[in-house]
Amino acid sequence: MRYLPHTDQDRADMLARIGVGSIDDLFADIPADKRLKAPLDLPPHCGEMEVARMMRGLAAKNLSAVETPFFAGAGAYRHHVPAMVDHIIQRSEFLTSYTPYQPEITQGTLQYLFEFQTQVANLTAMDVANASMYDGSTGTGEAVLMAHRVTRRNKAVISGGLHPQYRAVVENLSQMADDRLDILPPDPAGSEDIIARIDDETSCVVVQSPSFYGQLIDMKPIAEACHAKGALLVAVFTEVVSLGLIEPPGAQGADIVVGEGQSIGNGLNFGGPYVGLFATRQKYVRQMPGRLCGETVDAEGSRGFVLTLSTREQHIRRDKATSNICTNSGLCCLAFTVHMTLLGEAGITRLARINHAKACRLAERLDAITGVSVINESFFNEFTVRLSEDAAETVERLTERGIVAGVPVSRLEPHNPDLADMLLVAVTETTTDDEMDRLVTALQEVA
Amino acid sequence: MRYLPHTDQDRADMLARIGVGSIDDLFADIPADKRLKAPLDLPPHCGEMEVARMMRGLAAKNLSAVETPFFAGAGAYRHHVPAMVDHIIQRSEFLTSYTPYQPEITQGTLQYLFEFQTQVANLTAMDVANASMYDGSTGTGEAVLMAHRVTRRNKAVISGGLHPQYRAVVENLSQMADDRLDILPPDPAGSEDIIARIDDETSCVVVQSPSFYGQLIDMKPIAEACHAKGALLVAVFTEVVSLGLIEPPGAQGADIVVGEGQSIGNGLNFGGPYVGLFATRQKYVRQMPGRLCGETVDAEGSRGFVLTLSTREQHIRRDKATSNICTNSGLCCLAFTVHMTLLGEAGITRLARINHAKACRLAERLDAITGVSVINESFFNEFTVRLSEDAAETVERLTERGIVAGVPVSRLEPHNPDLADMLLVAVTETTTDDEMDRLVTALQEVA
Amino acid sequence: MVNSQGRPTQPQAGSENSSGTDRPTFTGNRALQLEEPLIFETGRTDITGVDLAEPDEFASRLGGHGRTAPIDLPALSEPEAMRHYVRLSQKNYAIDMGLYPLGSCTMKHNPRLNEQSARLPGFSDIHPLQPQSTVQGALELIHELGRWLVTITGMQAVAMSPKAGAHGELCGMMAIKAALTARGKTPTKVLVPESAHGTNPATAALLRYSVVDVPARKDGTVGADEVKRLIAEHAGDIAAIMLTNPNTCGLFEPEIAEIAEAVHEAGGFFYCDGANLNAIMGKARPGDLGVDAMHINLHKTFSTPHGGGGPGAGPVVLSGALAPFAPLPFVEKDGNAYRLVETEHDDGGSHPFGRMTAFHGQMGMFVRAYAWMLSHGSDGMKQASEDAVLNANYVRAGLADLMSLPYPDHPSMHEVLFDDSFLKDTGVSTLDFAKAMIDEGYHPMTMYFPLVVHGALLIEPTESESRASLDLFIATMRDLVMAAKGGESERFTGAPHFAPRRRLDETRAARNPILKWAPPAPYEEAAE
Amino acid sequence: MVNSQGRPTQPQAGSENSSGTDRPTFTGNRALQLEEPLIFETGRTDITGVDLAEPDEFASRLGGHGRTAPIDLPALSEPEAMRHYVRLSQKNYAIDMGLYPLGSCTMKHNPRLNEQSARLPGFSDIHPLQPQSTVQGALELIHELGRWLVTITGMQAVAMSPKAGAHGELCGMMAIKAALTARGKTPTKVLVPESAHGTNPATAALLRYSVVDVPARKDGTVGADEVKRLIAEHAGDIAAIMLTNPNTCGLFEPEIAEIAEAVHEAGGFFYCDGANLNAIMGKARPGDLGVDAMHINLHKTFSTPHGGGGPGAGPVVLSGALAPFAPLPFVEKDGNAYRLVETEHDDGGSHPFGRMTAFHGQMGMFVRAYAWMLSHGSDGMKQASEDAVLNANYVRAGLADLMSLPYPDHPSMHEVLFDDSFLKDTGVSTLDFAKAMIDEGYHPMTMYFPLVVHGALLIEPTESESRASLDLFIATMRDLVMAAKGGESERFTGAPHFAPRRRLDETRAARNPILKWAPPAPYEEAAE
Ligand SMILES: Cc1ncc(COP(=O)(O)O)c(C=O)c1O
Ligand SMILES: Cc1ncc(COP(=O)(O)O)c(C=O)c1O
Repeated sequence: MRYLPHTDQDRADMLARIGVGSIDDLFADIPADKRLKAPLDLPPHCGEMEVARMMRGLAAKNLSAVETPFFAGAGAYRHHVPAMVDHIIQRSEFLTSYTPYQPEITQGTLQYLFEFQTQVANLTAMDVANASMYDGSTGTGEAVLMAHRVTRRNKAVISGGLHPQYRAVVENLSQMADDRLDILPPDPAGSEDIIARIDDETSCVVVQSPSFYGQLIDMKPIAEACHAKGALLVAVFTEVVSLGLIEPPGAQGADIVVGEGQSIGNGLNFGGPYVGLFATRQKYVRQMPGRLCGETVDAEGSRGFVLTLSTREQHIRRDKATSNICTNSGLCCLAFTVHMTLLGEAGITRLARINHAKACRLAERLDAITGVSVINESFFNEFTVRLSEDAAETVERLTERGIVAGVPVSRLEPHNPDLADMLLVAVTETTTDDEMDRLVTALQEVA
Repeated sequence: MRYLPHTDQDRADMLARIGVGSIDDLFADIPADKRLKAPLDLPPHCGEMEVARMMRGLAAKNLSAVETPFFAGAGAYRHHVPAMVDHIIQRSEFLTSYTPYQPEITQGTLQYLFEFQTQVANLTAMDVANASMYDGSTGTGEAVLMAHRVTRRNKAVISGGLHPQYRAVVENLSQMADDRLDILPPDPAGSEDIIARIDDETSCVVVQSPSFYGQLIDMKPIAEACHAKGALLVAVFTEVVSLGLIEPPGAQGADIVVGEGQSIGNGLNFGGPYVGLFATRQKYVRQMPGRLCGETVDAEGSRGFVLTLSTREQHIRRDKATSNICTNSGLCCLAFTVHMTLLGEAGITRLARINHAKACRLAERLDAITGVSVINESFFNEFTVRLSEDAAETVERLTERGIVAGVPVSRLEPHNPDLADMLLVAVTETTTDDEMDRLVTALQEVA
Repeated sequence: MVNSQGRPTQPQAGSENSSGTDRPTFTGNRALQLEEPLIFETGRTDITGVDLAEPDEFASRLGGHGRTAPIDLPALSEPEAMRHYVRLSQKNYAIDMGLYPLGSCTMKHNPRLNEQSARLPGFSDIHPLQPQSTVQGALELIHELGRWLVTITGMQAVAMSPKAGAHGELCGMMAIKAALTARGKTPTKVLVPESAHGTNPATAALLRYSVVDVPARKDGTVGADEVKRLIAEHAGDIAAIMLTNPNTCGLFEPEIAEIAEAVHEAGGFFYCDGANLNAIMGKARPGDLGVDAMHINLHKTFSTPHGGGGPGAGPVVLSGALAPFAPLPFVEKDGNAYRLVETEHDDGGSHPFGRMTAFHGQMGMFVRAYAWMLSHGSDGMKQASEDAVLNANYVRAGLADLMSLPYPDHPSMHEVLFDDSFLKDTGVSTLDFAKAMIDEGYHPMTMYFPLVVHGALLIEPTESESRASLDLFIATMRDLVMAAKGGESERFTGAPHFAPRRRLDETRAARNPILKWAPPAPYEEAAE
Repeated sequence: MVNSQGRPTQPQAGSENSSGTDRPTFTGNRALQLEEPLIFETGRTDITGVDLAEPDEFASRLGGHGRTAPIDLPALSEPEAMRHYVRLSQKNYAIDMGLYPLGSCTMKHNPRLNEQSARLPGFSDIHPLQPQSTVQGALELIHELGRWLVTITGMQAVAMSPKAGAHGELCGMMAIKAALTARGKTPTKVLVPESAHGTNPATAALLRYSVVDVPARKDGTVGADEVKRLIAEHAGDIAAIMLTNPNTCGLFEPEIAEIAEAVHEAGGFFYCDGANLNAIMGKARPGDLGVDAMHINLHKTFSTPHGGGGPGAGPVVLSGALAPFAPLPFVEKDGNAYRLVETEHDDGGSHPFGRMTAFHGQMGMFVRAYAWMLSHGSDGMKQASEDAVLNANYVRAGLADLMSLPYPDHPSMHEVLFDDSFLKDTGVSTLDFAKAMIDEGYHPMTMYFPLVVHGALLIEPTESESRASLDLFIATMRDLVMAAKGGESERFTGAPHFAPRRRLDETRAARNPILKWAPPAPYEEAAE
């Protein structure tokens, strides 16, 4: 087997050196009646060429976004990732190393984590960011738990603009931890009165902007209301590119900012791996979940980086840890950081403007179609349109024409007739005019 | 522009430091009337995403072998290249370094070249191999020139089994250098009497095995005849995998062995870049073209490698050099070496057996079709079939059915009616039974 | 003396040793060892490494939510960025460079076939919410991968969405809590051995369970008697036991089946930490041992790259008792089609406890793991486990006489645990010893874990190591031990000597945390 | 003192300097600097790093030509092979690591977009002889690339098939010989300046031309007067002049047009070595200067990676006089279709002189170069040339006072040439100086070429370098020069000190060439 270096002779010699007669002697602690006698009922090993063929075969059964006009968003966005990013994340030294437990020989990883943390903190206008969570949704769950710890309360208020699957993650965690939740109903228009729900027992308010429906939310008044009651504002985003153009949550008074970083550096990948961004105020840093990389010096006084404040973490604090997270999104951070380094201030802001400009253009054109109306007052690169029929059906019909028209809200909010005719449409820099034309034409025909 | 680090301010500051007023002052030596006034009539710079889209668009206009049953060979073979090979050749340290002029910081390149030379020498059963030529065809041209130098004669005898485009390269070089050639007519069956053409003026005899038509040639008697007349035997191959199974030219008395190494480690790439393998006897090493890597020690006595015997080369010897070659096939050597290291003795011999077995199976099946006959007595993984109609037409018709049936001999030997019904069919480990079925069925229907 | 690499092991007699490697250079570089500043020190906000055309004028729909202040994100042009990250990479150690015997982490070879497969646009460029009819291949792959995992472990079902091992633990424990709740039970305690990985107690705590420590026996394993005693002590209040098997001392728990039975009898469940599955593929199945839930680190056993700390994937296999509570989403096969179930449906049988994450899990990792499995097959996986165990025991046999083995009574499984008593009175700590290994070109083993022995050194070579590699490792370790015992303490306390950085000051980092780059304060006293 | 990298430039007062970096290690490794034996020392012939199923029994058709002896090719398993080549790679310097100012080689940034493009199956997995109807995209790309090259150079036609610069020279000179022959002329001589690259005279010799040296003027350029004198001296016998422009001293030949005219008047042709095209894109066109043939190194100007010495590509642009003689094959556009002309056809106009190579040239390089061109566009290419020239002159301005400039009268183009007179009486040679640059983390410049100055140092920074990069380079060079002049000769003669190898013995390598690995001779005196 190509991945196993031993010959049978090696194995025999090594067993002799160990001083046992057969390999099974080393498995003697397995209770005799529990030892597997028959081979696993699975096919035998397979050459690389054959495996590659099988994988190509499976991949070919999927319609990839590159092949088709593509308008799906709803928390996962198709952006152009510079070729250099993939080159860097495939470098053996990054790809095949692990958590930088030995800082002297993992300065590469540590330094990019320090750069990543700084980029995320600056983008969100927060004091400090960690070295990533699994993704935006699990990060949101952790943010709520952190707010509980900080405020020593356990009731979170959840906006109706939060991504329904993020909400589900928070719900699940809260339910399992016997925490309380106040969940507002779906809020496509961004018109809910969330401030009214904040009381003295509120640990935090969770608000997403751009919302799941694309709406931009003014978080300043919410932050003020939170702080007046001793609660924290948890600001969520699913499209990090928006931060190139909209007022960052840190500038609006958020206490914890959490979001999905996939858009920068990372592909769609059918939903994972992604990279959760997590930032907070300096004063809460010791309640933060996840790894942190910090600056220090070596024995000769040269600057270097290490993982730090690990007394928050499970491997030191065990059941008193701020989270159980261990492995995080290392390589996806690297992809994020490399892409962000290529973009820089000038690039991310322009990229955001391009996204917004294209979305504005498409929104206008769709709005002009009879039977189609854009419901958002404001948005970034994704908006919700109301159709004259079931949105899921429309999507099916457009799929047959080779167009992925967007995500029907009903896919994530299934049992809600008010939302059945709503379609989320996302536009990025990858969307061409021709693709927009095709969507407009097709919708005109089916709408 | 993303590849250019300067801002306009940088440029202005740098010009000031240099002490000139404008960039054009640095171009003052260009005669005024020759300076380009207008911009080049070409489009402006373009973002990565747009360029990627254009490249995908062009690529999509080609039918790639992975999409179709594929039987083309004739000097370029489709083999499975392990994924690791591409990973290694994309390593920055290999990809973006140059000729190892500074051995202390290019031991990586030098050591793989030493490994490459050894692998090639062992495969061909020769004393020494160089660090590559551009490809098999240009290597063959160089071999003839080398034979002239060694023998101080200038008439080469060229077998009718030599790849027609290799022959054309030799012809061109010879003609331009006022050397003589004795070219035998196309020899599909491998029945020519080349020994009869050797005389006291013959510098070398160039024989290919497997021949262009797939035939295996017994080179021992030819070598003996050459040596009896003071001529060299130049043995050529276009399918290096064959050396896993057939008697190597070195064991048959060849003095120079030259061939195409593309099959190992390198893709089809529409004909290039490929890698020319070139080996000879120890005694002729100083007449060899191309770079050579040799072992030495450093100032502390540690083993290391350097480019050596460069007094043969153009940068030292100028018009007295053994060749004008400078840049060769560096990275393709690396691909070859990595793939060969994965294969090893056990792998290359088995790979060769698989190729041969599949070719035998297909040959048998094609031979059974009425109107189709295999003309070769012996072959490795490619053979010639005679059809009952024009082979080029057959290929066209099968292309319409999505099958690349092989290479019609007439594509390379156009004005020869005797060859018009001949088709070269190549089979490798990548060919599946299903693909063979499709070819057989299709040929049955059109033949 | 020349060692197996053909290099002198001692300065040669008469050699001037004039290499002068302490000589400083002007740049701070040392030939191929290149220093590299932060992007914040070299980058600029007025350049960019991408070319994007400014859009034409358009009517913004930001509704007044536009950014008002700069972000402060420097860029590098593409050539500068390339160098920056390539240089950084060269400051890392990696599996692709050498032995990486980090116990409990299974640092095995990462085949590039898997990387190539994951990058096929049919996997990498598909959206989690595009119509299911357009992602049948992806759903098939998830379904098949799940089937392989269930078969390998002998379990009944699998939840694919957890994003790493710890997330899998959370998922498994949630399924347990849901099942208990469905039975109307609300026990409050979870048994966890002292040797457990930190994620186990941390996970239990997230579910508001309190942790009851299970002490290990002298031989490093958990006794069924002790478990029974604790169950009795906390009668009716035990939700589950979280046991790692093979355990973190590298031993197979011989009484595991009896423990499982005892827990089940007490109405609890058996959560098995599956981080060490690499030892037993094709040799024993957790399902046969009474396990109810077990996460599988695809980034360990199934070789998806560790990537500097992630991403991983932690699917959880479940027993029949827990299967109905598996979270959303899951894939069902329906004739020839695959269906992704994303919301509760009332087939009566399933009661998903909720959702672990947005979307459907770590598809990128699934592709890689599946390619690994297909490549190994039934025979290759068993061989891999056998070789992993063989290698660990070979290292043990090569070092047992010089180092100290706290648990000599059991054969090791895929990793071997030493304690630091062999370093007693040498003035060399486990940490020092590890840093000296760095100088020799090795990544150290896991240190100070598990907590049950003093100064633990946990060595997991994995099946990817050749015998020659292990022989050199053993010889090097022996040389180091002899040196430690021989009083060459500078070789240890000063180590690493040759790495891109000397020993880093972790205390300083924690005392005054600098977690983000800030521009240097201007020199206020500057004379001019 | 702290330099721009934040590292001390001198050992700090009071520091023990106890880094002990001269300490030997057991393995010979030094942390991340890993020793690596040859595959022949570690590999084995009874293992393999691929999985191939043995074919079923079959009737061989080898006809008795089967191999009779083993090959002697060791294999490594995939994990071993990965490490072997990764470790080797780490002994290399590369553009992706830092400045690589190898004059005449144009070591510019290699964008990964180009690598990605070349790997699209539609380019990488197509056969040179599959039906032309199935490779229209490939032919279109070749045709378009040719059009760009012709436009950039202002020439009339292009031969795409040559495989590298030297091969392009051969192609261009063959076209010249063919054109002369068609005119019934058989001149025997070619004018070549002394400063020419070795491939120029070597190419002329392949065509049996004898080389007439053209001496350079004091200012480093070729004088039209001298050329005319030589033409007169060899009246009627000059086939061509081979001139590099900008020349290998980094100067634009100011009298180039006059020289071209003189050669044309004498019935000869003007072959221009285009290796230095990177200096003049968008600034001047060889076609306007009277050039008849010029190769273009796509691996220089157009950034296809140098790959440790290749592969390259050397298309040749041709004047109207030579265009009809362009070799086979070539691509013609025919309406919307592209046709590859592989054999002579009698359209009357074309008289291909023959064929340079099997198939159609370096498609893999064409894809990369075309992606580079599309990315830069007309404006970007001009800017690239301007920046390349700017950078070379900036380096010159930073060093001219300390180093010695043999040709101060002309501005430099994209590279700047120094001679070694600044090292006079220092005991430091150009070679020593170069090796000391290695310790500082730089690849040295081109040395001892061109031959027209003593101890040449030819520095070509390319447009890829930032100002910060150049500033650090200049400061480092200045430090080195001061050190050489200050008598710190060990820093030079002992260099490199920190590279994977100390100075290598090239004489020994040439005296007793070991070009292939051979098993070590058995110890015959072994006692047992
Ligand atoms: C024994 C054990 N359990 C659990 C984990 C947690 O896995 P992950 O890091 O994937 O969250 C680890 C990982 O290091 C482990 O070693
Ligand atoms: C001036 C000059 N001419 C010709 C060549 C030959 O080019 P190639 O190496 O591509 O054959 C070179 C390359 O080094 C060169 O610098």
